[in-house]
Amino acid sequence: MKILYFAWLRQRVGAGEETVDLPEDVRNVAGLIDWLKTRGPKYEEAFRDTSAIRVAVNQEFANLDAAIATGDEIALFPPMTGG
Amino acid sequence: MKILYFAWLRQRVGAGEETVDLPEDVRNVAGLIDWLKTRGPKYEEAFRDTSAIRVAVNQEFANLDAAIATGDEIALFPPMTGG
Amino acid sequence: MSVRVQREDFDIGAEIAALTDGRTDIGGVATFMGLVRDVAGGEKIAAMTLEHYPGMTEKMLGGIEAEARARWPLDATLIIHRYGRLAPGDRIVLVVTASAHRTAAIESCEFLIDWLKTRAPFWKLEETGAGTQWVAARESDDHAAARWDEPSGSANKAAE
Amino acid sequence: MSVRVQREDFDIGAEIAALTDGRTDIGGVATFMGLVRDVAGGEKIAAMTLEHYPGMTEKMLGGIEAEARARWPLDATLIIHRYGRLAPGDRIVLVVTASAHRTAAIESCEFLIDWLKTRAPFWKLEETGAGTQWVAARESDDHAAARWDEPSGSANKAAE
Repeated sequence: MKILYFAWLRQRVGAGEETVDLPEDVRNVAGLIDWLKTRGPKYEEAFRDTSAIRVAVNQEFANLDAAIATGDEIALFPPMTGG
Repeated sequence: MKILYFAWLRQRVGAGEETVDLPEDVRNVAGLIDWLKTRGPKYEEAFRDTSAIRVAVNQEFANLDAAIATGDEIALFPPMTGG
Repeated sequence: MSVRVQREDFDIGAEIAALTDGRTDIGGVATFMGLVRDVAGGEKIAAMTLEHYPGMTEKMLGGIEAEARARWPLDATLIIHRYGRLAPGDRIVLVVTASAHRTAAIESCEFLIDWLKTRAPFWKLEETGAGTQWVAARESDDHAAARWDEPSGSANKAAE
Repeated sequence: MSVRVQREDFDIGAEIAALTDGRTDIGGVATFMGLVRDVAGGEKIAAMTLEHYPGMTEKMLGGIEAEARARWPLDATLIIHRYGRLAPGDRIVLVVTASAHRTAAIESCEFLIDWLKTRAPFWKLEETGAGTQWVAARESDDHAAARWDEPSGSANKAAE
């Protein structure tokens, strides 16, 4: 699964993009974030406050409970600030 | 006194500009128009309907009863139609 | 800041650049450019000729520009209006307003073009297949300009 | 009709000419160009960097452009938004809308720039004397964009 990070989330994670093997039991975005937080202190720090995080699944805005599957492109980022 | 004509008024009068010697008894725009109408059939035709005529005295909009004097620049024209 | 009534065409990119180049305080530039349409009042037109009153036109355009600058916080303004014979597709009028804030730029640009399209001191002679005809003032345009006269409404947002 | 998200600068005169040259059905072209200001939130900024989500940005900009074309009778539209590092005075965004009628051009241009300034998928990193800082979403801008969501109001004038 491809995951993209933008803005300060990208900086805190330390990468703009990564490809992960999704564990079987992760079915939605919230589950993905919980799993990412187990990957180290950087992730834990980056995803401490999920209210500050927005999500897109396959380039469409989605909620934390949106279902995800292998092959999806998941993007995690702070609220957009306009042009 | 300099008189300017624009648009169809200019076409009917047959001139865009003329300089006239104002008779003593002409004191306002309405009087000027009455006097112009005595100058021939072209003028009589052009000024038949004064409701269709707008006036500027020294480049400021004015009414038919606006006072005029030798040295003024009088412009007579149909309503402006915008740009 | 600048009003021009001219026969010549204008270069919109060069005009905007002249107003904004080297400035770092302008956040938004609103522009309206009017073109001659090939249809007027349902009829095909071949060309139109704009006549104006030199001297008075510049004075009136300068007056409305000053009013816009009094009503909105503007950093730069430009009005160019052409006269003479113009063909369909020709540029006829340009309004540019620049401000730190986009709302001021957009509203003042709309204010100026509403005024220009309805009250600018021009007379239009249209050429159609049936000959030439002087255009009469239009009612609907007067309404568009008149709304700016009202004491309340969107026109005063920037001042509130 | 056209959406571009690019690092490169743009030429506003050339872009408008490309939309209008040879056309005789367009009466008005409204344009809004945004520039980087040297002040943001009361603080001097030295530069700012716009980050975006390639692919999703174009999709969202295309969506709002399609909505504008559905709401107003437009003959041509163009949105250009830059990303990357920009200095004060740099051009950042361009919206061009063209219509037979000036009200449609102006209102749709305002609709698009309100959306772009508030909801376009960009993140801003500002550089000040105190370092760099990611900009947070602004409340007042959300109001400007939100008024277009209301069922009645000036946004629907053209459709009435």
